Amino acid sequence: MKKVGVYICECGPNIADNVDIERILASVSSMEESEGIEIVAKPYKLLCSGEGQEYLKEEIETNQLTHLVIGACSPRDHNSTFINVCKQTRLNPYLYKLINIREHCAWIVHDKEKATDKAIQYIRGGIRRVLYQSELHEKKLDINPDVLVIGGGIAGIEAALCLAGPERRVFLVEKSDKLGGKAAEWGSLLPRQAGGVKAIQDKIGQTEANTGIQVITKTRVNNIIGFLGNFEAELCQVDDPETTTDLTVGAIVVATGFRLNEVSSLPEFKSADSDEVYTTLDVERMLKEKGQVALQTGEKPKSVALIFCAGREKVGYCSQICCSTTIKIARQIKEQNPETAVKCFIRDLCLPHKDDQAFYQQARDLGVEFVRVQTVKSDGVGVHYTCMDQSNGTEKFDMVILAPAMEPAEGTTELSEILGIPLHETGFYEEAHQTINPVATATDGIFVAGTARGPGGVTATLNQAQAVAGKIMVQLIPGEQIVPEVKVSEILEAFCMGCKTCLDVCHYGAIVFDEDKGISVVKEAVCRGCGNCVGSCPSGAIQLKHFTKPQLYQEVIEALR
Amino acid sequence: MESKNQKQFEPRIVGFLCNWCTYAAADLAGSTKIEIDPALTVIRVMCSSRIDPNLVLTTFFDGADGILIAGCHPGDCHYGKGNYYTRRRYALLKEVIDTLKLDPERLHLSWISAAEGNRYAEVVNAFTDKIKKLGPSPIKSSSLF
Amino acid sequence: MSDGSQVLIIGAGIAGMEASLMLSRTGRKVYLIEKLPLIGGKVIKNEESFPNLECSTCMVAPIQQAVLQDPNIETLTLTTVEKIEGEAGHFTVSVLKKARYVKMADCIGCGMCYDPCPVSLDNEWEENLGKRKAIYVPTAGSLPNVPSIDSLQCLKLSGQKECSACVEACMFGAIDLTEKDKKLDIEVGTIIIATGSDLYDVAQLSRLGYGKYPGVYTSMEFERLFASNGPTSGELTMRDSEHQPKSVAIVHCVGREELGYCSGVCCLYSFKHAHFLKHKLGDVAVYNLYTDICVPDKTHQKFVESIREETQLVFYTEPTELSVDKKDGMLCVNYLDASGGKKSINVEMVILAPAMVPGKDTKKLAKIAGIGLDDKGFLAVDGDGLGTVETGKKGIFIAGCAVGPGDIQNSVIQAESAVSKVMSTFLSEVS
Amino acid sequence: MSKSSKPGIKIPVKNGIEQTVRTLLNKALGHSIDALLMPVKVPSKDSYAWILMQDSDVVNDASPMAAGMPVQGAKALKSLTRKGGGSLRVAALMRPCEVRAAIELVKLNQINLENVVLISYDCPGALPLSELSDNFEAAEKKFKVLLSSRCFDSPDVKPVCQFCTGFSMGAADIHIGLADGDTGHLLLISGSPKGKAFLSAAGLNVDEDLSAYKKQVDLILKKKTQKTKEIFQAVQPMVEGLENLAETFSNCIGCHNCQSACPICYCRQCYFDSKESKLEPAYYMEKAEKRGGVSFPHDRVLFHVGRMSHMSLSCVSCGQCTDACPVSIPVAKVFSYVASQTQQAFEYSAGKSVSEAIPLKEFKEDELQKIHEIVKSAESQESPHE
Repeated sequence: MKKVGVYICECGPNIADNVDIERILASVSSMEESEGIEIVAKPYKLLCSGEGQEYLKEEIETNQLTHLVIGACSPRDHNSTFINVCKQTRLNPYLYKLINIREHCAWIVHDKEKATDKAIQYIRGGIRRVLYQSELHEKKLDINPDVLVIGGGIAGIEAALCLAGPERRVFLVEKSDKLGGKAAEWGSLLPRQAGGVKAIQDKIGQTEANTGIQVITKTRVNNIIGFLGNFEAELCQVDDPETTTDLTVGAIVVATGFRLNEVSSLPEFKSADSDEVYTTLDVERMLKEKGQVALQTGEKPKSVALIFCAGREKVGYCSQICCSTTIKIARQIKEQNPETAVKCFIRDLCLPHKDDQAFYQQARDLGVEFVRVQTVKSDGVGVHYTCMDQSNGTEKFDMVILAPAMEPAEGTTELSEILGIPLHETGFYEEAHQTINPVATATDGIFVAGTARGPGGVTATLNQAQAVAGKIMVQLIPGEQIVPEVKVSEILEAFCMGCKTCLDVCHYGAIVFDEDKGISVVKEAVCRGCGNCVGSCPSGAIQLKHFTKPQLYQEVIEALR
Repeated sequence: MESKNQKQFEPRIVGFLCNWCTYAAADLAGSTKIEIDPALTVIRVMCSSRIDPNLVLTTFFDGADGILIAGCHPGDCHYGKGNYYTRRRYALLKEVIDTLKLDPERLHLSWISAAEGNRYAEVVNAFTDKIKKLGPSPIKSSSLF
Repeated sequence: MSDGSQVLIIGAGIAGMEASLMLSRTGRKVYLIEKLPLIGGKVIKNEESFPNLECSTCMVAPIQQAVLQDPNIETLTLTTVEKIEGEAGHFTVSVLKKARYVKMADCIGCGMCYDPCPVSLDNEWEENLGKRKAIYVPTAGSLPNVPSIDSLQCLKLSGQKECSACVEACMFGAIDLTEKDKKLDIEVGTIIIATGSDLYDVAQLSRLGYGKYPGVYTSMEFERLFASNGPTSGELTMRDSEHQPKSVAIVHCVGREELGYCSGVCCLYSFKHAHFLKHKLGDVAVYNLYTDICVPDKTHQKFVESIREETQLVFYTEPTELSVDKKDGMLCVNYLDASGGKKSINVEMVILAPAMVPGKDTKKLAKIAGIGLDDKGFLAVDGDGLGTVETGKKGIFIAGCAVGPGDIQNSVIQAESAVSKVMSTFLSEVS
Repeated sequence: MSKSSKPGIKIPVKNGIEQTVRTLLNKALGHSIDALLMPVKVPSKDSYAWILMQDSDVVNDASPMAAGMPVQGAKALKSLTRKGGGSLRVAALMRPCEVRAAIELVKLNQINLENVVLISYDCPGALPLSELSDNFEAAEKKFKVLLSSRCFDSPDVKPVCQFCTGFSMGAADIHIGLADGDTGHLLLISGSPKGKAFLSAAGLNVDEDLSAYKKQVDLILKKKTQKTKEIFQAVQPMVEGLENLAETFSNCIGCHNCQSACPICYCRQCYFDSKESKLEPAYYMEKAEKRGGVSFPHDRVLFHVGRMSHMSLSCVSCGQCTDACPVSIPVAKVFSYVASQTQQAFEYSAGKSVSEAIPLKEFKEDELQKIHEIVKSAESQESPHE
C-alpha cells in the first residue's frame, strides 16, 4: 500500500498566517479514499531548519513512507535541502516533491480563503504527481584522467604543461613537425611581455622534456567518439592518413590557433608588382632573421606606411591585437632608423590592455605619425586614403606593411565536424556560453583555448589554456568517479521510428542513432535533461525522467479541478 | 445570466514555466508580495522546449480556460537554443488553433526573465483578466469532449 | 587544521563564485568572503549583459544559489581580510566578520522586518536612486536572501534612541541586536583574490557637470535605472522629474585620458545603453560620443553593427576639452570634432561611461597580502610579462578585474585559470 | 522550369498510354534498373496492390496508372527502403501526391531514395475507393478515358483530387507529361540528373522545349487553384469554432483508419491509441459529473486536432484518409485546408523538395516576429499602465 507523507511548513507566519493549514490537511486526508492510498498529513513550524530536517527523517522512517510531499517554499530555495534529507533515509529522493505554496499562494494571493483553496489544489496535484514518480538512481562512472590536446602552439603547450602530472598523461597532437605555433615565429613580443620570447622557448623545451606529455607531431585527429571522462580518439599521420593510432582520454582540448587573413585577395590592397608590400607576420619573421627591417635591396626604407585593420570589414570583427603589435613594429622601425618616416593609417585604435595606451603614446613621442582614416586603399607602395574630415590623400612609400585580420586556422571546419561542436559565424569555435562558460564547448569534456576560439594575444591565450586546465582538473580527478545527471531523456524503443528529429534539435549532441536498431539512443552522460527532444519527437517516443507526461498531466488534472 | 456567470467564473489557467527564467520570476514576484490572481496554476518544467504540443492540446481539451507557456527570452535559454524551438512549436499550435478558431486567445506565449518579477505578475494578471472577459471554455460544458 | 587543501577566495563576484564552485567539486573546503551583505558582484547590477543581451540574473542566480547551497563552500558575507600570515600551504588569514544582526540560520527572508523600520535612506547599491531601510537587503532577489542591519543608521545600534521595531516584526527571533563583530582566523593553503574593480569617480571632472546637473548619469546609475528589478522597476524616468528623456548623449572614454588607459568594455556597454534607450523609449535621439570604438572580440563588432541604426555616432578629439553645461533647460555637450572644430549637442540626459579603476581597498589588501601593485594601482601579476594570475607570492593568485579592466568572460577565464594554479600548487605539495 | 533545367522528349503513344509506359520501363529493366515498383491488379481483379517486379511478363500485367490507390505508394516504398537503400536499383511509378509523401518520409528518415528512380505523371486524379469496390471494371474504364482524353477536371475523381494543385510535375526524377493535350505522344521530362541518366540509358536524349506544355499545365493549375479557393471557403464553416468542429467529426467512430491510411502518420503506435492517452475511470466519472456526460471515444475531436498539429506540416493532400473513413467524414478536405494554413505559416510546402527541412527540425534566431507581435500586442492590451 502506498503511504504518502504530506508535510506543510508553516514557514513561521509566512505560510501559517496566509493559508489555513488545518483545512489543507483535512482536504488532503480525504484523498486516502479516492486514491486508495494511506496519507500522513502534518504541519511543522519550519521544515528547512535543522530540527525540521531531523523531524522529517524521523517521520519518513517511523511511518515507513513510500512517497513524500512537502508544502513549503520554492524548490529553488530548499529542494536540495529536502533531497539531502531523503538521501539520509530509505526513501528515494525522486519519490519526493516540493510544492511551492509560499511564493505561489501565501505570498501572492492576499485573500486567505482563496490562498488556501489554491494551496489545496497545488498539494493535491503534488500528491497525484508523486504517485506517478519513480525511483531514479545515480550512476557512478569511472573516468580516464588523460587529456588529448589538439594543436602544439602556445595554447596547447600551456594546457599540456598545466595538466601533465604523475597521475595524468597528456597527448599533444601537432600537425606540423614542430611545436610553438605562430608565437614562435614572432621576432619579439610587446614590452610588457618582456621575457616573452624566451619564456615561450622555455615552455617548448619543458614540454619536450616532460615525461607526462607525449608529443605527437605530423599528426591530426581523424575521429572522436565518447563523452566526458571516456573519449576514444583516432589519430592519423598527416602525410599518410592510412597510418592511424587510437587513444583513450577523458577530455579534449582544441587549440588549433589562427591564420592571417589573405590580404592579397582583398581588392583594396593590390600589392601590384611591388615586392615591398609586407604583412605584419612577414616583418616579424624578417626581424627574427635579419634583426632589422630592410628593403629587398638591403637598404633601409626612407618611408614606411603601416595600414591597420586590413581586411577587418571582410571578416566582420576586430582582431584585438593588431593595433598594439603593429604599433610595436612601427616603433622598432623608428628606433632602428630615426630618419625613416613611419606613418600609421589607423581606424579606431583598439588598445584594451591597460598598458597599451602608454605604449602608443610613446610611439607618438618617438615621432611615429598616426593618421586616422575612414577608408584606405593601397596600390603597391602607393597609399590612397580619406580622413575623418573627408579630406583625401595619396602618398608613395618605400615600404607598405599591412596588418591583416586573424582568421581560424585551416582545417578548423573539418575538425569541428569531427568533434561535433559548433562554430561561431565568424568561423572560430563557439563557447558553451560566451560569457559565463567561455572555454567549454557545447560538448562536455571538449574545451577550446587560444585563438581557435577568437582573436587574442599571447597573455589571453595562456590564460585560456590555464582555464581549460582548471576546468579539466576539477572535473577529472584521477581515481575518482563522476555522477552524471539522472533526470535525463530516455527513448521508448517501442515508439521510436528513427526519424532523427531529436538528433537535429539536441544542442548537446546527447542523442545518437543506432543504425542496427534504426532508433535514437540517449547518451545519458551527455544529456542535460532540458527535454527539448521530448517536445520535438513526433512519435512521443522520448520521455524526460522525472518530467514525464503522466507526471506533468497529474498536475494538469488538479489544476483544472 | 451571462453576466451572473462571469461574476462567479473563476478561470482555470495552466502555466507551463521554465525553471530558469520564468519560474524564477514567479519566485521574485512572490518574495515581493505582489498580488497575483490565483486562477493560474504553475507547472514547472526545466525548459519551455519540454512542452510537447500534445500536452498543451490535452490540457486545452480537458477544459483549461487558458494556457500560458513562458520561458527565457530568445537567446537567453539556459540550454542554448531550446526556446527557439518552443517558439516554432507554439507557432504551429497557434496556427492550428487559429485556423479552427478555437478561441486562440486562450493560448498565450510569453518570455519573462528571472529579473522580471513585476512583469510576471502583470502578464499573469492581465492574461487572467482577458480569460475572465472571454468566459469559461465552452469545452467544459460540452459532453462532446 | 589546514592540510593545505583549503582555499580562501576574497570577493564573491562572478570570478570568486566560479572559482569557489570549481574548487568545491574537488572536495576542497572553500572559504568565500565578501565585504557586502550579498554575493554576485557587479554582474547582477546589469539587466542584460553584452554582447548577447542576456538577462544577467538568469545567468548568475543559478550560480549564486549553487554557491550558497554548496556544502564545501563557507560563504562569509560582510567580511574583510585583516591579516595574512604564513606561506603557501599554511596561510593563516585573520578576517573581520561584521555583525549582520540577523541570524542566517533563523531568517527565512520573508521581509516582514523592512516596513516597520523607521529609518529610510538612499540605497547605495542602487546607486542612490532608490531608498532602503536600516534593516534591508540591497535589492529584491538578493542572495543570501537575509537582511542585514546598517549599524550606523539603525536608531538603536547607533545609539540615537530605543527602537526594536524589526525585532518585534520578526516571527523567527532571527534578529539579534546584541551580535558583535567577530575576528576569525582561517587556515588555508592557497588564496585567490577576486575583489574586482570600481568605476572612475566622474565627479572629479567638474567640467562634466556630474552632481551639478541631475540629468547627468553614470553608466552604472543608468544600468540600475533600466533594470526591471531596480528602483524604478525599469521606468526610464529622470532623476529630477517624472518624464522620460527625448534625447540622450552617451559619452565614452570618460577618464581614459586622465588615467592613461582604455578599459576595453565601455564602448560595448555604451552601445548596449543606446540600444536599451531606443528599445524602451522608441522616440528618443541617442548620440554615442567616442574617441575610439574598441570592440575586441569576435562578436562585438557585429553587435555594434546590429544597433548601428539606433544611435548617431559622434567622433570627438581632445577628451579633456569635452564638457557639459546647461543652456535654456537643455544639457549641452561641448566637444571638438575631427578637425578640432568646436561642436555641441543639446540633450536632456547625459550618460558618462567611466573607466574601470582599482577597487578602493585594493592598496590595503595588497599590503596585507604582501603583493605588489602595478603603475595603475591594480594588483600586479608576476612572471616574465606572460604571467596571468600568479602574484609575487607563492600560493596567492588574482582573478577578475582586480588584475585590470575586463569583461565578465575575462573574469571567468581568469578564475578558472587561478583554479588550475591552486590545483597544481596543491599537487606539487603532495608529490 | 527553364528549358535547361527540365528538358523533355516526346515519344509516340502505342496501344495506349499504359502500354507505352510499360514498354519504356521494360526496356530499362535489367539495364539501368533492376526492379520496378508499380500497382498491379490483384488476382480477384477488384483492386490494386504494389508489386516489386523484375520479370517483364509481370510488368506487362501491371497497371502503371491505376484508377485508384488502395495503398499510398509512399507506404509501399517505405516498406521497401525502411532499412536503407539496398543495392537494387528500383524505379517506382507513382502519382505526384505519392511522390510528395515519399519526399516527406525521406526527411523523416523513413524512406531511402539512394537507389530509387521516382517516376510520376500528370495525374487526372484517383477514383474514390468506393467506386473501385462497387464496380471495378467500370471504374477502370472510366479512368482510362480520363487518361487518354487527358481530362484533368473530372467531377468523378476523389474530392481532394478535384482541387489538387500538385497534380503535375514535382520532385520526381522523371515525369510523364500528359497535360499538353497531344494525345499522340507522351512527354518525358527529366527532373534530376538521375532521371536524365535513366532516359539516356533508354536511348532518349531530352531536349524538348517545355514552354508549350508549361502553358497548358498553368491553365489547368489556374482552374484548380480557383477550385481550391472555393472548396476551402466551403470547408471553413465546417471547422471554425468548437461546435462546428465537433459537428464535423461527431460521427467519428474512433477507428483511426484515417491515421492508418495516412502515409505521413508513420508512427508505429499512435499516441492516441496508447495506454498513456487513456485516463483513470475516476477521471471520466468526474468529467461526466461536471459536464453532464462524457462521450466516447473520449478524444474524438482531440485526436483529429492532435493529428493536425502532428502531421499537417507534412500533409500532401492525397486523400487517403477520406477513402479510409467508414463514416464518410470529409477528413481530407479538412486536413488539406488546415495543412495549407500551417504550411503557409512556415512558408513550407510538403513534398516539394528533399532540401527543404521540415520546419520543426530547425529555427532561425530572428524569425516569427508574428509570434512576438501576438505576445507583445496581447501584453500591451493586457497591461494598459502608462
